[in-house]
Amino acid sequence: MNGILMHAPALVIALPLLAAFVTPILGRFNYKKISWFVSAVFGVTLLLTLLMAGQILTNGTIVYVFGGGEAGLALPSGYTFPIRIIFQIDAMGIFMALITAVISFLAAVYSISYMEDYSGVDKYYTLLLLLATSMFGMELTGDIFNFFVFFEISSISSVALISFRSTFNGEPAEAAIKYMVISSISALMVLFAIGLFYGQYGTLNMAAIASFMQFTKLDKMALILFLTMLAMKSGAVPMHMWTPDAYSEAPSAITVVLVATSQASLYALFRIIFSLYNVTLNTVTVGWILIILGVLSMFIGVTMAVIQKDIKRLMAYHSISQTGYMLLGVGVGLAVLANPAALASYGIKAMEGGIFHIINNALYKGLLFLTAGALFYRTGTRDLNKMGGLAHNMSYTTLFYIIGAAAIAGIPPFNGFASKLIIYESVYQFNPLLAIIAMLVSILTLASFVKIFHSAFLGPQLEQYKSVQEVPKSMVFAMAVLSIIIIFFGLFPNLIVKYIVHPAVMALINQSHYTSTILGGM
Amino acid sequence: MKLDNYFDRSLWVFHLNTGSCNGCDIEIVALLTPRYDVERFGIKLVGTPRHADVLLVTGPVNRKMLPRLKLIYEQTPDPKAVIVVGACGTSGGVFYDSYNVVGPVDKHIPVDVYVPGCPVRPEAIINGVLQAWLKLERLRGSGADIEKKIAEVNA
Amino acid sequence: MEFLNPKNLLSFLKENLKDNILDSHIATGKAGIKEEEFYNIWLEVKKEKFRDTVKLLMSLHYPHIAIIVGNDTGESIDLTYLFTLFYGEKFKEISLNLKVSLEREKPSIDSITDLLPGAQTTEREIKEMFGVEFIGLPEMRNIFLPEDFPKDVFPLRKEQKGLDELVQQES
Amino acid sequence: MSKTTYKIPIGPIHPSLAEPMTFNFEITGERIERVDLVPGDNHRGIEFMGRNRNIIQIIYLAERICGICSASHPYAFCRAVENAAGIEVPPRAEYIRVIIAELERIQSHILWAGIAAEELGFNSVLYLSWKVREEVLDLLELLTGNRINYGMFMIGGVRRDITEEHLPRIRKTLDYYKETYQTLENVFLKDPSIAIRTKNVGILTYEQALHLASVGPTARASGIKKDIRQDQPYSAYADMDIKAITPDFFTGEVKGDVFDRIIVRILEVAQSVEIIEYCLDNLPEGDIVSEPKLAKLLAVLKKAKGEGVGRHEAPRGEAIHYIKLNESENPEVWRARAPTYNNLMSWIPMLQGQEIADIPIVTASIDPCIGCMDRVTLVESKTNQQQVLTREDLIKLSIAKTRRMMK
Amino acid sequence: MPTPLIWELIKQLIRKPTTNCFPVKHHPGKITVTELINKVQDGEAEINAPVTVPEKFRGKITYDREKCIGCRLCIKVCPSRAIEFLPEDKKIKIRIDRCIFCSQCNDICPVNVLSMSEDFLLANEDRHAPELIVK
Amino acid sequence: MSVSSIFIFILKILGTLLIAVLGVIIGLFYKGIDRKLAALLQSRVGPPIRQPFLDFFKLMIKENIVPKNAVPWIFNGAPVLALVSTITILFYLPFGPIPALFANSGDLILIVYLLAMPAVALVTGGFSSGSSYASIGAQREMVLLMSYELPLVTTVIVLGWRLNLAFPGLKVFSLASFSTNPIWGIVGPLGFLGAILLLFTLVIVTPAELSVVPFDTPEAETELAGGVLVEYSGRNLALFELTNAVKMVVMGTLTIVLFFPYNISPLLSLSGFPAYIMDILFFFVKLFVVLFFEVTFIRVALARLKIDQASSAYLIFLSVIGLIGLLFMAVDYLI
Ligand code: SF4
Ligand code: SF4
Ligand code: SF4
Ligand code: SF4
Ligand code: SF4
Ligand code: SF4
Ligand code: SF4
Ligand code: SF4
Repeated sequence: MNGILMHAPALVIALPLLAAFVTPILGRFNYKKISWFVSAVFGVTLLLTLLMAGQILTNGTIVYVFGGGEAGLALPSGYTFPIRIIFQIDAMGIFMALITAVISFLAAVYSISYMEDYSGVDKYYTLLLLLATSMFGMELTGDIFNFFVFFEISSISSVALISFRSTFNGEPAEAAIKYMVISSISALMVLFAIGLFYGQYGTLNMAAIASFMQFTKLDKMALILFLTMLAMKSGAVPMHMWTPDAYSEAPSAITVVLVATSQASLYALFRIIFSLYNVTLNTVTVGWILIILGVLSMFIGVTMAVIQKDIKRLMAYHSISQTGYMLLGVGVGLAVLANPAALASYGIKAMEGGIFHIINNALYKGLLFLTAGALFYRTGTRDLNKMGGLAHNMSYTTLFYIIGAAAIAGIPPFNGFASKLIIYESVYQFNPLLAIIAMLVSILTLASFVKIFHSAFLGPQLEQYKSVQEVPKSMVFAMAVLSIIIIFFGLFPNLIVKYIVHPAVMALINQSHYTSTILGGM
Repeated sequence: MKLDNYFDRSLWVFHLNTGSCNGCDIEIVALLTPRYDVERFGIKLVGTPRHADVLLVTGPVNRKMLPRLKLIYEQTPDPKAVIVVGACGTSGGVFYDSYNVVGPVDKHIPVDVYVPGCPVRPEAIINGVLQAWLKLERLRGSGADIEKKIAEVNA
Repeated sequence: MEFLNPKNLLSFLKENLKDNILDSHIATGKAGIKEEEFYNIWLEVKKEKFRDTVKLLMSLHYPHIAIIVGNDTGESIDLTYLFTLFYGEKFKEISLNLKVSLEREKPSIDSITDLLPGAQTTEREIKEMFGVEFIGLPEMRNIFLPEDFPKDVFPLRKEQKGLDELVQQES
Repeated sequence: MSKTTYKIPIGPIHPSLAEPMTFNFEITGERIERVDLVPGDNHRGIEFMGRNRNIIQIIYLAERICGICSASHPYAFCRAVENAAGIEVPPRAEYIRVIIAELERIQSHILWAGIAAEELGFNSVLYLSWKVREEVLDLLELLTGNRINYGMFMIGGVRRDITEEHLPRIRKTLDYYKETYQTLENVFLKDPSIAIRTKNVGILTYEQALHLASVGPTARASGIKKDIRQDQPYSAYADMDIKAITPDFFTGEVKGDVFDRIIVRILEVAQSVEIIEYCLDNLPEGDIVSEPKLAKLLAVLKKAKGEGVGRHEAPRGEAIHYIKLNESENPEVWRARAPTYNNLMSWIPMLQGQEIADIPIVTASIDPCIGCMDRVTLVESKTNQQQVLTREDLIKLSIAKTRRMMK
Repeated sequence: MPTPLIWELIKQLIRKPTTNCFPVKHHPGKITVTELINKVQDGEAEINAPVTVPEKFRGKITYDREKCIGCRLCIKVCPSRAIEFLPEDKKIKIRIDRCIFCSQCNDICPVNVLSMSEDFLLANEDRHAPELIVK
Repeated sequence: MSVSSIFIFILKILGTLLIAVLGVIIGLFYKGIDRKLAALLQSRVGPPIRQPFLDFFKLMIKENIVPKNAVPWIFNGAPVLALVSTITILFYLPFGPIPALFANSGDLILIVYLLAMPAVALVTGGFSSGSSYASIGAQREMVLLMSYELPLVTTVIVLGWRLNLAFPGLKVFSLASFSTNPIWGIVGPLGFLGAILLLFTLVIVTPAELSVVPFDTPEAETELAGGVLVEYSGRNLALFELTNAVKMVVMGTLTIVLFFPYNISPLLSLSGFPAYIMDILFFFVKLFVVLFFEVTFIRVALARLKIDQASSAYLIFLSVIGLIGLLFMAVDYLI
């Protein structure tokens, strides 16, 4: 047990990675069973993550070094890459890892039935496992180059997954290409930024960089590159154009994971700003940049969403809008980082709101995409105008949809309300207009979800859907688990904030703590 | 569920015109206005039969309105009462010999109170409501009346 | 606006229509204590010249069409168009009742809805009640009768006795 | 929100239409794309019934074409018969007829104003105007014996005289209206919330009104100076100088919107008061009916032959009756046309492009009397197949249910 | 925005309502209507009268059976066929549920045996009830 | 858990029930007064004051029809949701001298959200009934909801912000803070003007919250035959009526707490129990006055607006007023 605990960070990465290679082979023998196998792997990963989380929250940051200097990481294409891996897992990292673990586990379970009728499921699962691996990597690593590698893997596997359905028609392929272009550019830029660091400081360890940070011109340039590229990957306005396509064309289970991926990028953004730069930079300016990005995302996302007819596109725009809340919360925290009084009175709270919203968003957004998937699974369309009256046949899905919609609209007692409340309560002190906008966006969000509800679920039973049934159990299970978590979070937000979110925020704010652990550990 | 005293004191009314001359319809509207003000009895004109307790039917029932009359009667949730207002709804009145009139109302739905007049004075309609109250009280008082009514209908 | 008196109006029409006018007279009424006179012109024209008559009227003043009266006399179907002209000033208005007689088998007449759009309602009504074909009537749907009404039954024709059976005597 | 096109049928049973009438609307969002009228819901076959009754009976049938302005159709009908049979009406009767018709107009216009306010959700104004209306109803009840369907008209005159005792009462009513007129004008023409809902709504241009042969206040509000009382006056109107009222009297311009229609009607109330005063001042002495013996009258009419047209400017516009007598008890042809018959088509240009919320006020603005519209002959329709329950089923169900509930 | 209406409304608030509280102000509530009617009959309670009808109001018909000569003129003019001839005793029967209160029969009756009363509160549960038939 | 905490817990539950029942009763009672006053304004006698109770009991015995096209559990759930969320608000409102049952730091925001819930429930119910009138009504309700929410939110946040500026560290979105620190006392003359504008905003938002004329467009009787509620009958309708009644109390109390939280006992120099009673009575007086102007008077004196007019009245006109209020407040603070 102790051994497992000690090596948990490695196992979290290694398990899915290994499974990724085993899956195709397994698929040759028992094609039907891979889905169960993969779900089991994710289940174990989830357990490991939970164990790790317990440890971190009680004992503090874990630093895990992969054996010496010669370890290598094999890319799917067969390359091996000489690399030295240090994992530095603090409260923030594990927070993200938890999200990833939960979401990928549920995505896998959901896929059991959802992907049943597709061919090439072995490839699908392999990619899913790889994607999860890469996300874990991004979140756990303490090395900026490793981060890049995982970032790259996540892009490649996402592209492949988005285009997974392209055997049917051209749209997924188009979305995938869009995503690929975006990813390559951002990867290149990130690599360039990393190069800038390496050139200056000769190290790739984040803690080390942070401790050397001079905030030179080059650093500024790197910051700008990171900021734009990661904002782009997390789907913030004005670099959001890829999200609707990618989200709507990917299979629903993957969309859910993609949401988590974009959140991983967001995490990276925060990590770089807080852990790498922190007070060295002009926090007010950068904070305001984040806030403005956030407000724009919120507003544009929601207004674009209101006019959509494709259910998943609509939800995708909401993802953009929800990202705005996180940026807003964290941005406000950042803007007052250098002002201890304000930080204490509302800055930390704003960040708590933002970070809490990350997990909440992953949960309810996941749930909503899964219900959209369920609708697609049964009706074969994503066009809202073609659906109708489905509540007559799919009561569970309807119920889950209502929970998800209420949560995203920030209606008590669901989790969205908890994090949004924290955001409003802190943000208005910074600037009341921001709070007004944030609340307004919530109402608009509600409106557009009522619209979906109306066109998809309510109204008379349509002739063509007379025989439609509830979706299979595995899908219901995945949605039910998310719903339960959502309600739990909504009912006991204080608990979550205190034990999970607050440590994560403090981990972000306390740069010195971050650097000292790792440097001490080296 | 019980047909209790509250029912009488909060009669919500749906007005249905089945081809009348408007004379009675105007007097129904007049009922709401200050001179007569039936709201003092808790009577309220509603816009949908779903909310109604009482159907106020005017007009001799022409062919085109007949299915609607029945449909609306059906849509009105129980318990309910029907008051026919005006000579033409009560008996066909001046329209008795038209090929397009299939009335009177009681040929098609059970009627509780008739208010003859052409047009009826608003007070006469209030008197009709009074009759309805009396009838409801009687119905509450003894179940026998209902038995009788059923026997009547079956006969 | 130029106001014609009924005599001038009638002679104007006579000049233009010549012997196409089958019958015409001016009925005079008296109104009020002052017994001022007002006029109804009754005019019957040949069916072929009907449309031209309306055009002639229009050349004088935009006529107001009140209604078409249909009458199945048993031998023919008579239509009386009630027009009014020269409204807008006291006692200047003239009523013109224009009658045309149509044969009972397949009656037809030119539509004037293109000239006077207000005639649509009444032309459609006469069409479905008497089976008169209005040539050039743009809207062919029934106006009062249901669409599935039998196409060869015309309720206001004399032979339509079936109606009586629908009447219920005692109620 | 969504931009789908809804088809909503409004009517025949709908709160904004006291009478049955069906409209089919195609709606996008809140805008009306297409309007289709499906009249026929109120059809009672009145003209058909007229062919089986004698002239005196028809008067009461005509009265019940529509109860809102129940003096108008008998008026026009009596004029048509008098015209056809060459009956002279004594002058006193002509004056009494006008007094009744104008009291009727006051009643009807105030009634309409109240209904229009109700369509706007403005109940206070409904109550206010109907409170004011009761005064004239009391007077009418005194003069005629009934609040509506006065039964005042008879071929060749009127059935009841206006006696000396009545005069002060009539004057009192007129004074009351002169006093309250200002209130009405303030409430309807100066209230911002009425203006907001009615200005530039439901516009009918002069051209459209002319071409579609609109009549009455609907036409006058679009600037057409058409009013039979002015154009071809009859009865006591011939002794007066009546001017057709158009909205420019009040605003100086003609727009043809709903607000203009309100203006015309409110101003006509004042006009009616003046007319009645003139009639009272100049009320001639003499008989009130040319032939008081009804049995004799019936005999005369039975022998009459000829055709006649009777017209009357009803509150909603011109009512026209045509009658053909052919030496028999029953008329050979009776044709009645209510003003709404002509105004019907005006709805289409008015409603197109408006919002759903405007439907009630725009439809009400022509002051429709569907009662009048649908008297055309109609044979049994075969469309009523969807009827599921028979009467017996229904009654049994209902009684069973009521019984269950009373336990 | 003090619109003209607002002043009008405030005036009305101060004045007494114009409502004529026929027959009672509100539903009695505590006692049943039946009891109330009984009380009224016993003279223990009072009912507000309806708005008074004017002279010559056209209400329910009254008929002096004795003086009727059975000439049937009234039947001839009745627009709603409310009058039925009873051939055995040459008298008539008037059905109030069909009558439209036009008073035409009164006008034509050569011996003036018909007249209109002021009774207009005719609501009944049965339209063939004896109260609604005048013989 | 100690004995006393269990005791307090039980007390809270009892309090909850009591407040729920009282809220309903006061709401229905005020509805009766409202109808009576409206009738008097219109020169009528009007219904007895207990009429809303009678209506409620009547509706409860009526048959509850679920239309064929409706999804029963949603259709039936909507009114319950509406009522529950409205009653929940009551627990967060202080009534005069009686403090709120659940006081929390963010309860004002919670209230704003909960206020939107009945509307959402109404919309859901309307959509789920599958009638085209109801659908149009529901769309209108939605549009209206989005429109009036902006001025409402503006009012609430600006007030909180101003309070926070005056007393940093106070739990500003807690209603208790508002009732102990009336806004009029902490602002200068310009801020006073701003506060009046905000009060005006709140007063105008109220009729829409309660869907009464001139903002009853979603239920417009003459246009939509009852709109969203067209298919509701019996118990469900009764619940919606109750919701509306309770909401009336909520809106009135909210106005009082935000703008007129004064008690009368200091003026009368009372203390102890009599003061308490006086304050409660005074609270009710305030409630009735506020509701008279917010509900009765407005609904009697205005015509129904069209949905686009109503929407722009809120989104443009009223929001601008709210923002001007904000501006005044800000300027007032800076100078
Ligand atoms: S009873 Fe008389 S007044 Fe009433 S609707 Fe019928 S015909 Fe008209
Ligand atoms: S237009 Fe209407 S109200 Fe006027 S007389 Fe004709 S039916 Fe009566
Ligand atoms: S549409 Fe009709 S009214 Fe308009 S111009 Fe053409 S014919 Fe005239
Ligand atoms: S226009 Fe015709 S239908 Fe209408 S009331 Fe006059 S006669 Fe009757
Ligand atoms: S306008 Fe016509 S239908 Fe409407 S209330 Fe008046 S009389 Fe009735
Ligand atoms: S009053 Fe008129 S309807 Fe009645 S019985 Fe006499 S004639 Fe017939
Ligand atoms: S008219 Fe007079 S006398 Fe003749 S039958 Fe009738 S009631 Fe008798
Ligand atoms: S003569 Fe004719 S009118 Fe005279 S009393 Fe005899 S029946 Fe009547």
